[in-house]
Order: sequence, then C-alpha cells, then structure tokens
Amino acid sequence: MSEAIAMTEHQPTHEVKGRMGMWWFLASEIMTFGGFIAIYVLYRMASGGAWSSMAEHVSTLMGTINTVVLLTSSLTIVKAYEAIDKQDRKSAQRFLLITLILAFAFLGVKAIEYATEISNGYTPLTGIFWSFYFVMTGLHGLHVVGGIVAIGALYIMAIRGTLWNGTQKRVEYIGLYWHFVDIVWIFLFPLLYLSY
Amino acid sequence: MSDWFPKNISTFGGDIDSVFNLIFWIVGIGFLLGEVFIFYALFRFRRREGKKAEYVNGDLWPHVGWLIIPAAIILVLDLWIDFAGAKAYDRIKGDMPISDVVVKVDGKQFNWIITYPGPDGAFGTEDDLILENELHVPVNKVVKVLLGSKDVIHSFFVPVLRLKQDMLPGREIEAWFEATETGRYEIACAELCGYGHYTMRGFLSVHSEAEYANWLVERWPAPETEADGQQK
Amino acid sequence: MSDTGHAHPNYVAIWGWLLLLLFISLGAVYLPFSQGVTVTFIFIVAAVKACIVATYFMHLKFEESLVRYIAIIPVILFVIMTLTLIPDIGTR
Amino acid sequence: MSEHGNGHAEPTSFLRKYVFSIDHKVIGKQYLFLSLFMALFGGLMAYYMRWQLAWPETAIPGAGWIPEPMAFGGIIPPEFYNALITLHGTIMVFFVGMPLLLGALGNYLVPLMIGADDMAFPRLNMMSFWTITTASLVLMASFFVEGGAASAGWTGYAPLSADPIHTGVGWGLNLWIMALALEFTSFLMGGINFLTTVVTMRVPGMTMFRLPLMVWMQITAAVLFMLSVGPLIAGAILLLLDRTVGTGFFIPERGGDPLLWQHLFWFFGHPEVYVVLLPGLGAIMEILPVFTRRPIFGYKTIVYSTIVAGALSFLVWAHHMFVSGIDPQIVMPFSITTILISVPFAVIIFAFMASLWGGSIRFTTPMLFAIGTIVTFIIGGVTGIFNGSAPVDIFIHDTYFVVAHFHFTLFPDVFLGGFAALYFWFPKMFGKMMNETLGKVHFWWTTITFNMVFIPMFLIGAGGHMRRIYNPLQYDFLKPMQDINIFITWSAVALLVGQLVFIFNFFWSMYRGKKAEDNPWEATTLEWAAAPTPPPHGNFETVPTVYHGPYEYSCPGQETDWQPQHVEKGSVAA
Repeated sequence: MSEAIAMTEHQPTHEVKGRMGMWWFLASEIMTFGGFIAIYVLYRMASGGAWSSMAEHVSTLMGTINTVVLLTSSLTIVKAYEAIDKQDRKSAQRFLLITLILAFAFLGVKAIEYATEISNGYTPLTGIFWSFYFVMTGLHGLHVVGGIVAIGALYIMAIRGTLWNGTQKRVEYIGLYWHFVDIVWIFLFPLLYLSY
Repeated sequence: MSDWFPKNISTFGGDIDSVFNLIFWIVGIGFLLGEVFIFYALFRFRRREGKKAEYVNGDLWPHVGWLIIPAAIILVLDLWIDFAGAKAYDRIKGDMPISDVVVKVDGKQFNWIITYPGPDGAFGTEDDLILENELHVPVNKVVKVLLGSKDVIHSFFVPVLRLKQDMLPGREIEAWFEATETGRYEIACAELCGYGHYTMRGFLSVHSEAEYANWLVERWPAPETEADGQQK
Repeated sequence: MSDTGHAHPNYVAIWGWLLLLLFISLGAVYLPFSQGVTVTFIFIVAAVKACIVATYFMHLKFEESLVRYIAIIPVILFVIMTLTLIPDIGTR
Repeated sequence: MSEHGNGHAEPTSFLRKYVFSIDHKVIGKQYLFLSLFMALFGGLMAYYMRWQLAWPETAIPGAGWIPEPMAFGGIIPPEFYNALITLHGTIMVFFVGMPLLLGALGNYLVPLMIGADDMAFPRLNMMSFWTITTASLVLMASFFVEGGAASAGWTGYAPLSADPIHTGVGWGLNLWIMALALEFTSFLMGGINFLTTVVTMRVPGMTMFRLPLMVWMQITAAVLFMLSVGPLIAGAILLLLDRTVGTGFFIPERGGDPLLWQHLFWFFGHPEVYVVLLPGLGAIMEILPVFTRRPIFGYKTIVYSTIVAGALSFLVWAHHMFVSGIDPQIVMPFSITTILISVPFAVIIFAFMASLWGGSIRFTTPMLFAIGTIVTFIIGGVTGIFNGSAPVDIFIHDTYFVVAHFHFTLFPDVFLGGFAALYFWFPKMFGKMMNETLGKVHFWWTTITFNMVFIPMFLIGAGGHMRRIYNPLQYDFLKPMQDINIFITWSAVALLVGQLVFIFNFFWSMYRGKKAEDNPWEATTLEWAAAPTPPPHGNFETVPTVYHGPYEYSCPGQETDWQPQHVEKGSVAA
C-alpha cells in the first residue's frame, strides 16, 4: 500500500496512468459516438416518422443475438480482470479466449446481416436511414475489430506467459474499452433495431 | 465609427447602427481607460534601482477592488448591451410586419433568381415574372423576401438595408425590409459559394410609388393594375 | 488477495440483470402503447443498462471522483448539444 | 516495455535521438520547427491573397513559380484564391497555432514545470508528432491533385464542400478532411497525454494550486479540445462519405441538412478558439511575474475564470451562425452567453493589469511581447462584443470586421504570445540567449505593422466589405475603399518581411548566441530553477520537492527577490 501512496505523489505505476489515459480516451470517444447519435436522433425527428418504413427491414433477431453476445463478452472480460486480480492465471486466459470468440461471433453475425441486407437491396445509398445504419454499425464494427486486436494481443501474451510481469493491468484498460464498445451497442440497438 | 457604414435606407437599419454606436462608446471608453492604465502602470512601475516590487499576499479586499468590482461593472454593461441588442433584434427578426410586396429570391451559382408572383399573388403560376439579378421594390412599403437556394449556401446581403440572411438549399427563410429612399443599390453574396462568389452581384432598385406602378404595368399589361400580391 | 483496492461484485448476477432488461425492452415493442411511449421506455431501459455496465463492469462505483467526472461531463455536453439543436435540425 | 516515468534509457543513435525520439523536449522542438515551417506557408498564402485584393488579377511578384492551373504567370484565378483562403485558415489555426502553443510549448514545458522526467506516455507522444507531420504532408499534397486544393473555406460549409460538383475540387477536399482528421487524432493523443501527465506525475508537494498557470492553461485547453472535437469527427466522417460514397448526410436533395454541419463545426470551433488562446495566455502568465518581480495577481481567480470561460465556451457556438438561418428563438440566448463570456476574460485581463501595478518592470524582449499581446488582445476582445450582439452581427457578419476581430485575437495570442514564449524559453531550449537588440527591433516592427494591417480592416468591414471576395472592384460600393486595401497590403508585406529579423535571430542565436545560464531570468518555476540548461535526458538530476506556489517574487523578509518552488523559504522576519 505504501507503494500506492508513493505513486500518486511522484512515481506512478502503469496502473494509475493507464487507467487515467484510457478514461480520457473514452471521454473523447463518448463525444464522437455521441455526435453520431445526436445527428441520427435529430434527423429522425426531422423526418417525422418517414424512416419507420425503412427501419422495419433491419433484422431485430440478429440485433438481439448480437446484443446478447456483446453483453456476455463484457461479462467474460470483466471475469478475466477479476481472475487476474485473484492471481488466477488459468481462468484469466480462458476468459480472454471466450471474449475473443464472442467478439468474432459478433462480427460473424454482423457480416451475415450486412450480406442479407445488401442482397435485399438495402445499401448505404438506399436512403438516409440506411446510410446511418451502415455508418454507425460500421464504425462500431471497426471498434470491435480494434478490440479484437487488443484482446488477441493480450491472449497471446497470456499464452506466452508474458502477461504477468506488471503488464497484466492492461486487461483492465482493454476491458474498459471493451465495455465502452458494449455501451455504444446498448444504445445503437434500440436506435436502429427497435424504434419503428 | 458608424460614419464608415454605407448609407442606411432601411427602417430598421437605424436600430442596428444605434446598437453598434452604443457598443462602440461603451467598449471604446473601456478600452481607452484600460490601455491608458496599462501604459501608466508600465511607466510608473518601470524598474528603478533600490525599489522592490510589492508582494501580493492574496488578501480578499485587493481582489474585490481589482477583479470583482470591475468584473461586476463589465457584467452590468454586458447586460445593457444585451438588452439593447435584444430590442433591436426583436424588431428585425421578431414578428414580421404585414407585407405589401412578396418576392422570392433564390441564390444559384452565381446569380440571383428573383421571382415575382404576378397579379394572382401565387408563386408557381403562369404569370410569375422571373428576373436575374434585378430586384425592384416600391419605397416605403414592407417587402417580404422569401430566400432560398438552388445549390449551395448563399447569403443575401444588401449593405444599405443592413440586411443579411443566408439562403439554404432545401429551406425557405423569410426576411423583410422597408426601404426609405429611392435609388439603385447593390446586392452582394456574403457567404462563400464557389469560384464565382465574387461575381454574384445584384441590384436593388427602389422606386417611388408611381414609378413602381408603371413598372408593374409594363410587366403585366393585363387589365389588372393593382399592386401585385395583396398579401399579408 | 487483491491489489486493486476494491471488491469485485457478482458479475454474473449483473449480467443476468442486463439480459433481463434487454428482454424487457424487446417485449415493450410488442405492447400496445403509442410509439412515443415505447421509444421513451426503451431508451430509459438502455440508459439504465449503460449505467449498470459503467458502474459495475467499468467499476466507476469504486473510482475516484475525477474519473467519474471524466465519464459524466461528456454525456452531459452531448445531451445539451442535442437538445439545443432540436429547434434547428430536429424540427426543421 | 516501459511506458514508465523515468524508465527509458537515453538513446544513442541519431535516429532515436533526434527523429523518432520519445523525449518530450525533442518532441517539443520538433513541433516548434513544424509549426514555424507551416507558418511560412501560411504567411506566403496571406501575401498572395493580399496582393490579389490590392491589385486584382495582376501578376503577383513571387508567384511566377506556381505551376498551372493554380496560377497563370503569377496571376491567380478565383479557384486558387479560394484554395488560399481555405488553406491559410486551416494552416494557421490547426498547423501553426496548435502545434506551436500546445505541441511545442506544452510538450516542452508541462513535464518540466511539474517536475516530471517525461510525459506519461512517451511513445504516444512521438506518435502524435508523427501523425500531425503526416497530416501536414497530406494537406500540402492536396495542392497537387487534380482539381486543386480544398476551396470551401476553412469552415468547409456544406453543401459547397459536400459535393464535388459545386467547387470542381475532387480529392483536394477529401485530403483536406483527412488531414484535419489526422490532426485531430494527433491532438487527441496529445490531450490524453497531457492530462494523464499532469494528473499522475506531479512531484511531491506540487498540488494543483501550486501548478504554474501555463500548466493550468494547457490542461484546460486539452479538456476543451477532447470534449468538443468528437461531434466534428463524426461530421467529418459523414462529409467524407457524402463526397466519396454518395450518401446525403449534408445534401438536402438526399434528405440531409446543411445547417447541421455548421452546428457541428462551431460546436467544436468555438472551444477550439480557446484551445489555441489559453496556452498563449498561459505563456503571458508565466512571463509577467518574472519581469514584474511580483506574484501574479489573483492566481486562483484566474484559474476559476479560465474554467468558467471554458465551460461557457460550449454554450456560445451559435454566435457564428446568427444569420445562417437558425431559429431566431435560440439566437438571443446565444447572444447573451456570448457577451457574458467577456466577464471571465475581463477578469483575467484585470488580473494582468493588477499584476503590473506595484511591480518592478524589466523591459526585456519577452516582456515587451507579453505586454504587446495584452494591449492588442484587448482590441480583439472588445471587438468581439460587436460580433456577439445579434443585431449588429446581421450587418458585420462575413465582413472584414470579423476578419479583423479574429486576427486581433489569434495573432496576438499565437504570434505575439508565441514570440514572447520563444524569446523567454529559448535559453532553456537551446542553451543560448537570443539577441536582445534584434528582439526589440522585431517586437516594434511586428506590433506596429500588425496594427497597420488589421485596424484598417475594421474600417472597411464597417463599410460592408465582404470577406472571401476575390476581386473587390466588382462592387461599386467597395471601390472607394480600394486605397485602404492597398495600404493593408503594403503593411502586410512589411509585417511578413519583418519576420526575417526573427528567423535570423533564431538561427544565429542558436549557434552564436551568448551561452545561457541555468536560470538567466531569475525565475522561480521548476523548469528554470531546478533543471540545468539545457535539461538533460530525464530533466532533473534529483527529483525536486515543491514547497510553495509558483510565483514567489519579492517576498517580504527574504534575501533575494525570488524563491524557487523547490527551495524552502527562509525564516520570515516578523
């Protein structure tokens, strides 16, 4: 504990800096996604209900599956963090793997969804609702890809056993990011899939 | 400083000019006092041998004197300016007076398309008159202009009327003016609209009542000679 | 032994709550309320879900106040921005 | 794997030491050179624009080298003029103001001032520099693609910017958007770094209210930037898609709304003004106490005023849009918040005045520039009231009055304040003193010619002279003002030529200047008092401990008139 006091005074460990940096990053991310959501909501208000007919064609089922997948992956990565806190390397590694699989599952469902929609003739140019749909889910998807890269790196480090020399705190920071991606989806889901 | 302004021929132009003058005197005097103070302080407290600077010890009263009271004065002056401004703004942009003439002005790269509704008072009918870059209005009448755009954002700027309003594609924005002097004045585009932005020059012709009636008769020689568009 | 200085809540129970809320909002769509009521309801549920994730999964509950401000201020700003733009963009 | 404070060892190879360095001091200098280099381009563009305005459609001396179709034998067509206004604005705000005041000064000074050995994330710091360098290259490259560079103004209003058919500019504008996106990314990384550094890496005793004000200004600026840029990033992505994919987010025929772009731009744009402004004022706040030899007046009041101004800056953005067709109902509230924002800034200016009163003022070059900044910045501040008043803005919006106003805020801040900072911190950065005589010549020349350029602009602005006009002689009512335009142009030429004095002084002093001592100005903050000149890798030989606030000058009962932050005060005589 004396170390913890010293670090706030001068020599911060990774922990304080990493968490702080990640939160500042998330603050700017909130504003970016907030911007998208604000634009979407305002445009939808302005359209006066004209979008509902377009919004009916999204697949609520796949959206729901993906919500469950993402919520579960949030659970598994926080379990990985808990396991690391309890020095349980084995289950930490296992939870990271599950998270990774769930993230890929999310992208897989998303890909099927995109393919179905495009083959049914709903492309980003079909109408402004579809433009928003593809931009917002696409950007969210890119964040998922970023998360996969980061979690994958953590998992490889866990296999190699290099995750434990003071670097295991990264699971927490990447976890924060991953929960944020989850929260974005929590809002995108009703915005795009439920409001018709 | 409003001597530099172009001539004012609009009924509300005087309001804008007087708010400008009010601000000019308030900030002008404040500005001069501030600058004189700074130069006096620089002169009086220049470095001199054997004279040490005074320490600031963070007492409350010097703070009140130096910062709080001046800031409170600024706040009061701000509110004064705000209220004067709100009054003028309300006159210009608040409830629109009943208009005698309605004209549609559309911006297009790089021309003004000016549409008169004709004797039937409705746009989009056969007797519409479409002019390029020429806006004719009667003097001492309230003119309502419906501003729109065919492509990008333009801005309808008539310096002598103190009127400026952006024209957005996809929306129709209403503005009004009442010219008090006859003559031919320039209309300019005030919002960058492309490479020909600077060529987007139009003319506002303010006619006397008789002249305007003549102008109408020339355009619509039909039996109906009533001033166009008795609208409210 | 934990070196984070805070306890770990029962994450699985929280996950259960999140799933429950998800299905509540799904069910709400099929209830015979007007669109306005339904939309308001599902967004309240979404906000609650987001708060749960932030509070427990992102352990904001155990963080110092600075971190909470970092998280909350952007949300407030973006809500202010959206509300201000309603007369201009939302009801054009 | 050390992203650790003093973990990284001193690099030895040239590449690691000077190019891909992770030392905040080297990165700060890299930012400095980048911003000065870009300032040359921005200034050159200003010169071309001014010449065109004074003698429209004549061959511009020194523009003969520009290849067709940008210019034809030195005569620039309107397309290129519009590209110049766009790029001048973009470069000066995003590629000069921000890299100079945040990138260079922030990087160099923040760790030194809080006693840290480096930034919190040195590698991220290096990445942010190379990101903005890439952004600069992308921006300059946009001149050479087919269709020319972006020409929709630095504000890039849609739908002029949203569809290539309106301007004829294709990839030039796409590259402009990408350059901005990269720049934003760079400063987001920078902002995360600054904030984390200041929150976690202060030395023992360095409480938040013992921070030098420069650090306060830097972190406030970082917060403002990080919280305001997000919606514009969203908007920029949508704009780029409109241009490249063919969506219609800002195009009315396809269901979009052009007004939204303006809202997004100014929601960012107004806080952005303060992002650039605050670090410049911060430099003044550091310089004033040193050369008046007394503490700055009202430290905490200044900090609180800054925070209030920063918070208010999120609630004023629509004052850029009073005539753009927004709902008249929201105009007056914005007009009121806008005029109210003058209160916190007035408090800061009053604090400056009070700091002068009772001092023992040394008129060195940095001090002259600092005073020049305050004196001219007041003009910029008070003319903002005109723009903020909604009815007056109806007339002066988009005229040269506005141009003069924002140049009177940003030029004193970025250039006069920036010069003050450079003359002041040059000895610490390069270990040499700059020449005082040349510095004073530079000061008088710059401030006088600057006022000669921009004060007449208020007059022609009041006369209704529109901005962004390629050829003012098109309009009869502007013709009588042409003599003033010519006067402005000659003054601008003089202003630009005068900067050669600075460039010469800068490089000459770097090699031939008098060697600087550790603390030539007898200052109290850590970067002067505790670190050697120039600071070694790792900054401090021993970790300093801070005992009191940053500006303890002329304390009663002390031997010297300056008490460094890391030295305990002697016993105070009762």
